[in-house]
Amino acid sequence: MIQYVSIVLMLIGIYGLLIDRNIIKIIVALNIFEVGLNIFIVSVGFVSGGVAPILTSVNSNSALIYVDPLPQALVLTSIVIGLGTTALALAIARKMYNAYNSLDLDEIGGMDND
Amino acid sequence: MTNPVLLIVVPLLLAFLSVALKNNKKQLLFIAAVFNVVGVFIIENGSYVIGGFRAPYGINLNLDAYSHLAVLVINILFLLIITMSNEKTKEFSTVLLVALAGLNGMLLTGDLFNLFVFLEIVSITGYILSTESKKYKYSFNYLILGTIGSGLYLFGLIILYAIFGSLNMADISFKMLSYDTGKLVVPIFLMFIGLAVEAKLIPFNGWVRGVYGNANSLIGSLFASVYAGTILFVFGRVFGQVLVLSEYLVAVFVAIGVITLIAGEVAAFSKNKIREILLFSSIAQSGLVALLFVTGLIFPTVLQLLNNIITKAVMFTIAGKISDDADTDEADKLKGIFANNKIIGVSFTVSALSLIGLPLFYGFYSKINLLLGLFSKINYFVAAFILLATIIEGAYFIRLLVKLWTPGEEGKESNIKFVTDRKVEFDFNKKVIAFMLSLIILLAGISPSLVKTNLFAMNKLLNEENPSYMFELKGGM
Amino acid sequence: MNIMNFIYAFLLLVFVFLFQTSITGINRKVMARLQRRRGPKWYQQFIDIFKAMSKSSTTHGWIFDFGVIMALGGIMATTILIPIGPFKAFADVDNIFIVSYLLAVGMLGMAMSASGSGNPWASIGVSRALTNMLAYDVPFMVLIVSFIYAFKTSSLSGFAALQQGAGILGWNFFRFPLGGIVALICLQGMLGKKPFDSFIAPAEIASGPMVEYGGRHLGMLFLLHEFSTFIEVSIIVHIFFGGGATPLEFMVKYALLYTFMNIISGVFPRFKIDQAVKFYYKVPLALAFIQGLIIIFTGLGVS
Amino acid sequence: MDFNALILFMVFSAVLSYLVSKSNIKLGAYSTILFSLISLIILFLGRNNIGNEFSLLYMNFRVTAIGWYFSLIMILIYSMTAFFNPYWMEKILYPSSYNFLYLFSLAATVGLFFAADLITLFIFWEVVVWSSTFIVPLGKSRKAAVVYFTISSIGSMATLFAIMFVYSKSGTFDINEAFKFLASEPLTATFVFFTFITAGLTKIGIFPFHIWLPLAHGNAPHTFSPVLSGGLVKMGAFIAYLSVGILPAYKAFSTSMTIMGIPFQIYLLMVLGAISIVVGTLMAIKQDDVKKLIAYSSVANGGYILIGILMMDQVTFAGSLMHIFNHAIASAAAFLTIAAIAHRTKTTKISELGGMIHKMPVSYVVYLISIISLAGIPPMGGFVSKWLIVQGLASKGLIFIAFAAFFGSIGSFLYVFRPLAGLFLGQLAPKYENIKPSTLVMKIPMVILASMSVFFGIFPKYLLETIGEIQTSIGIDPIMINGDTITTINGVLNTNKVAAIFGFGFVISLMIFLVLPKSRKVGLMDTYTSAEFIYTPELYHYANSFYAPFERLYKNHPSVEKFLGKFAVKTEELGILVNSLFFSHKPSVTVLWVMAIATLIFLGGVDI
Repeated sequence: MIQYVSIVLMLIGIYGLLIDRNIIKIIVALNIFEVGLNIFIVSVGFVSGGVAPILTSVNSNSALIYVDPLPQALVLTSIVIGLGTTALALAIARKMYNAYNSLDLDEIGGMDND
Repeated sequence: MTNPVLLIVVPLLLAFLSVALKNNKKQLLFIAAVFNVVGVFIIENGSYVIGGFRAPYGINLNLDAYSHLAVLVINILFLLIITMSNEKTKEFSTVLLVALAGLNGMLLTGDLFNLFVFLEIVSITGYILSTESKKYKYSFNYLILGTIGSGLYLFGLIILYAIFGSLNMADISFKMLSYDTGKLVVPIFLMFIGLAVEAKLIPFNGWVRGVYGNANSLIGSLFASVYAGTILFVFGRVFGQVLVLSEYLVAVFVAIGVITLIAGEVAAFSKNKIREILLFSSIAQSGLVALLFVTGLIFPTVLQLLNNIITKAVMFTIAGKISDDADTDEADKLKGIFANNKIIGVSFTVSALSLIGLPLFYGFYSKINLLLGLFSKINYFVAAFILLATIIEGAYFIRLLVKLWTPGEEGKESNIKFVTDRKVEFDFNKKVIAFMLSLIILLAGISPSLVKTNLFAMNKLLNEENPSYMFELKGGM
Repeated sequence: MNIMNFIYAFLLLVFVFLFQTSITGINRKVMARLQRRRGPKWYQQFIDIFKAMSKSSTTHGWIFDFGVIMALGGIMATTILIPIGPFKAFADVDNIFIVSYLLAVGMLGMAMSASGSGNPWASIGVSRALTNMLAYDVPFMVLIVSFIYAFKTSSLSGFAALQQGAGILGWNFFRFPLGGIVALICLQGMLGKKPFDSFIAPAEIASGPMVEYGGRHLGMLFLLHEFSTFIEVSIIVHIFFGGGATPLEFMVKYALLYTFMNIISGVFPRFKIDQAVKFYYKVPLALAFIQGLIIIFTGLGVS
Repeated sequence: MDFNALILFMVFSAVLSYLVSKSNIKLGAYSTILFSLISLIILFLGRNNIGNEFSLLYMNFRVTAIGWYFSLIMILIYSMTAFFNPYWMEKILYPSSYNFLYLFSLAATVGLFFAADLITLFIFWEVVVWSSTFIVPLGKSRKAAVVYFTISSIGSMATLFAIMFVYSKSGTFDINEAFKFLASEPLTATFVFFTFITAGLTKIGIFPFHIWLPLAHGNAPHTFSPVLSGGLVKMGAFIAYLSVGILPAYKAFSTSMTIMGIPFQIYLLMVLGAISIVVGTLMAIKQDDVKKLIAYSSVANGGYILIGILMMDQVTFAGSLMHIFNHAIASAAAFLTIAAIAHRTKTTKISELGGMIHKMPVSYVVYLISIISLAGIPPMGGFVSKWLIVQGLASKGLIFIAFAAFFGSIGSFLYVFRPLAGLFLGQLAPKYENIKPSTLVMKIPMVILASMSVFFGIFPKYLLETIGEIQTSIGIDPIMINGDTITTINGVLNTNKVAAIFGFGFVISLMIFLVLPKSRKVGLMDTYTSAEFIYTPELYHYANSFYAPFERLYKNHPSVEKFLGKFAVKTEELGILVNSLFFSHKPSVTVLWVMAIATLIFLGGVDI
């Protein structure tokens, strides 16, 4: 179920990328896409009825079902990378605003044939 | 055994240092590049576990014939390019150091998620480098597409992980052998899109024109040669060796490759600016290399890839320099520019002819090899398309060369008085290295056995019929 | 090939000169009668030639002279190749291709000389003459090729010999009527008679190539004209009318054919040069191809 | 001397000539003469090398009789043309590179003719193409080089495809072995035949690949046009020979439909050859630039050569081989005379010249002899070869091909006469009143080539005996020649006799001329002008659109140039389309593509 939600989130992000002309909105859409992706990654590790794969005094029985811990590690990395990208994107957006005095791609663009 | 992780770690370390030692950034970059080139000759093939977990649970580096050749070429080219465009490196030293680490990581890693991380690192350095031209909207375009691409790659990768429970290349490869690959179309295709954005395959490469078309001598040649080379080596690793492709996917990928090849050449034919011609030629070459990798030909593809990236390093450096100095790179405004820069002209010419694949140049050797490979696989149509592309390629490169060498009006004899009055001064570094590279291209073309025995001696696997590194190292398992 | 051959050759030239010039004279008379005139005497042509030769003349440089010499030399050499009935000055040289290409030497010399005069009328005439040649020669040669294929010979005397002995109906003209018609049309073009005489059109381009000539040059060109007429008509007589078992038979056939062509010429107006080309490439060429295909694929008429 | 030493010598002489030119341009140009002459002598004396095999690097060579013959022609043309190089050194932009490429392409052609395997053949083929491509733009047109290279690479890529295909089937590159398996596979053989011969067709300039000849020959530096037309075009003939001689075409096609005894595959190409003759002739007739005119005549003559080679029989093949030689020397000589004139007058346009005979008589005579040979008029060499070709065609009854042959033959009178009338004869413009005749060094090659045309026209046996040996070596009946009498099924030709008769006629004519009263010399303007007063020689010179009425008949002809021009425009438009479809600067376009393709794949991939 959660996987469908994540895919819907990704599609919303892509929809935003397709129709938005505002740079900031595009960056937001990109982030929505990434969030959807990250949720998907986490969801992969979910095992119904599983417990956290940590050896504690409560559940030291190795026969128990554990959830997969790896996707959580992966998603951490992914989030960090997403953060970096967003930061860079915002920096570029600021530069663009300085350079073109606009945040609208249609206004900035129109030079497709150059 | 010398651990190849040094190739990644040392540049990264120096990158942090360079933030502190602002005044010596340039030297640090140079040191790292030289270190890596030396290091490439010291490291030995094998699987190296990183972090103490044994593969397939932990991350490992795979240094086999294929990746060894790749890091060798990429590091040498990196060194040569930053030396050629020495005057431009200061501003971007830190970024370049990170990029060097990322590039080596991409080539060496034996883990698909690790590959994603390095890919992102390299991409981010790419976005930053592309801002040099101050054309921010192109950088922004590149950033969005690159992020989407690597997002899709990750998406596909995670699905694979969900199916096989592993991220190790060799492990996945083995598991796929006993799996119905027809069911893996979606994840593999998502990964393909992810890499295709960076590898410049049509239609995922909208960013290329803006970024390559405005890059200066340093960044253009880095993108076209080092970045493109790396991503294609990785592409060959993932789609040529690791993933087992169903026939349906092979057909689709080959089709995309062929479309990229032809469309790229045709687009290049319609261009007049030197850098645009070169960038579309790069796109076409990427398509060619990608489709050959997918077809399962490794050795000839690597030859062709080397041909592409070595010649592009020379040509993009020259084209970038010309447009830096002359304020334009339109061939019509640069008539006869080589008349005053003969050495550079010869280097450019040799590179272009080699890229077309004319005899006596290295490119001919790779072209013959890839044709032999295709014919042995009864791939007549692909071969025919490649030859068709060669015709178009020859036409526009010769047109460009003729413009740049022989100024003159139609109907009047070529004369020095028609030479453009735009001046371009090439420095010593560019002349020497470009000429040296063209000499290598020439020598390798006249005597390909030279290449075969020296460069490829350590690369015996590539000479075999059906190379798969998986069976050599087993991913360190 | 010895000295006797050359003596024969010389005699042949003299004979052809006398014979053809007389025929031309007679034809002038015939033509005059056709046009209800009295006409000159039959030997008027001799008088014209010798008179021209005896007059002084002007020259426009060495090529002007050389061209005339080359033209007459080439045409006389070609004349030597032509067998008269069974009589040949040299053996094995009456190959149709040799004849037609050697003929071209004379034409070229004449054209050179005319252009060398520097007079544009001459050049215009030459341009028309050459265009005319392109028109009439091609259908004729197509015809000849099919004949060579059928008869396995390409010599004039060879063609003639194959037709002799079967009477009039053995002549190629009757065995291959389509080809015969083509040949006659082409002959008219070769001779430069109406309706294909636009290249010398006197009133329009001042006689074309001849405009600058006078005196000995003109006299030699008169000679040239007689010889080339002889060559062209003889080719047709040999290939289509059975040549001649005796020189006399040949001469009679020759005279009749020449007169016939002249009479046709007397009743026609003149084609423009492009009209001539169009005509030759429409009618005679098509007929020649049809005849050729008939010969090659059905063998009809070959025997 | 061994021929591997010869090839090495030629390569090093190219480098040496470059170095010499760097220090002294003139000396470098003279070195090209010296080196090419030395190569010529070595090759000529080294005939006993025929049959030898040797290798250099990864390339294998085998000296064959026909290869020897072709290389002899090639080096002859190169060495003769080299005499003109010294006079163009100041005019050419890169003289040292020119000298280098000049000798280098020569070395490559020789390598090509001696190639023992297909890869060697292809390597030298391409080397010749690119080395000559860089010489062409030094002349008058940049576009010419591009068109030349593009058309050439269309051919060479098709040939490369055939080579690879043959290799994948037979497993060998050896020229003699690789094609053998085709003898029993007519369908494959048809495919290989057509793809392999394409390079030859492009090089000879067979319709529809003829468009590069007028561009490249007409605009190349004046010293390189003779080489292009006389020499490099003949490489195509060599490929054509390989495609019917070595590739067992007649054997492989023995079961296919025949037209007059010729398999239709071969007949098809002969028709192309015939079309080239007609097109070349018609286009040559209307050219104003002499160099373009001769270039189109090369197209027409290429048609004869192709037809002859494709016949692969006793008479026509011999005629074709002889025509290769005759056309080489004649067209080279013609181009050289034009170069000599351009050297003084700076133009090659007929309409801008006139009366050159009064200033350059030697060039005139050489040109005259060459064009007589080109047009196939006795007693020049061209007559013998055309006679043989026509005899061969007639004996097979190929009337449609023969039609083209005659059309080209008689049409050639038209176009060869145009420069004669417009450029050499006619009125001399006052601005050329003071030009000097060509230099002695220039006269040497022109006179040599012209006398060769005459010599081989009168004594063809020296050539035909060699050709007979070639025919024997490739297993067809040699041409029958006894003394100076050439015998074919349908007729005999004794060139001595014809020449003697011609001489006899000429002597009589000369005597008549001398006996008659002397004439008075007058100026060129002293002519009949219909009582007009004309003082401007240029206006009194008929050289523009010489055959205007005839040209009008086909002025609206379709042309390959126009078609290809449109095609190039379409390609560029396609490029722009690709550009706007895929290379938008807005991310949304590419994202849309990504989604569209992904959706398609999902739809297609799910049910697989």
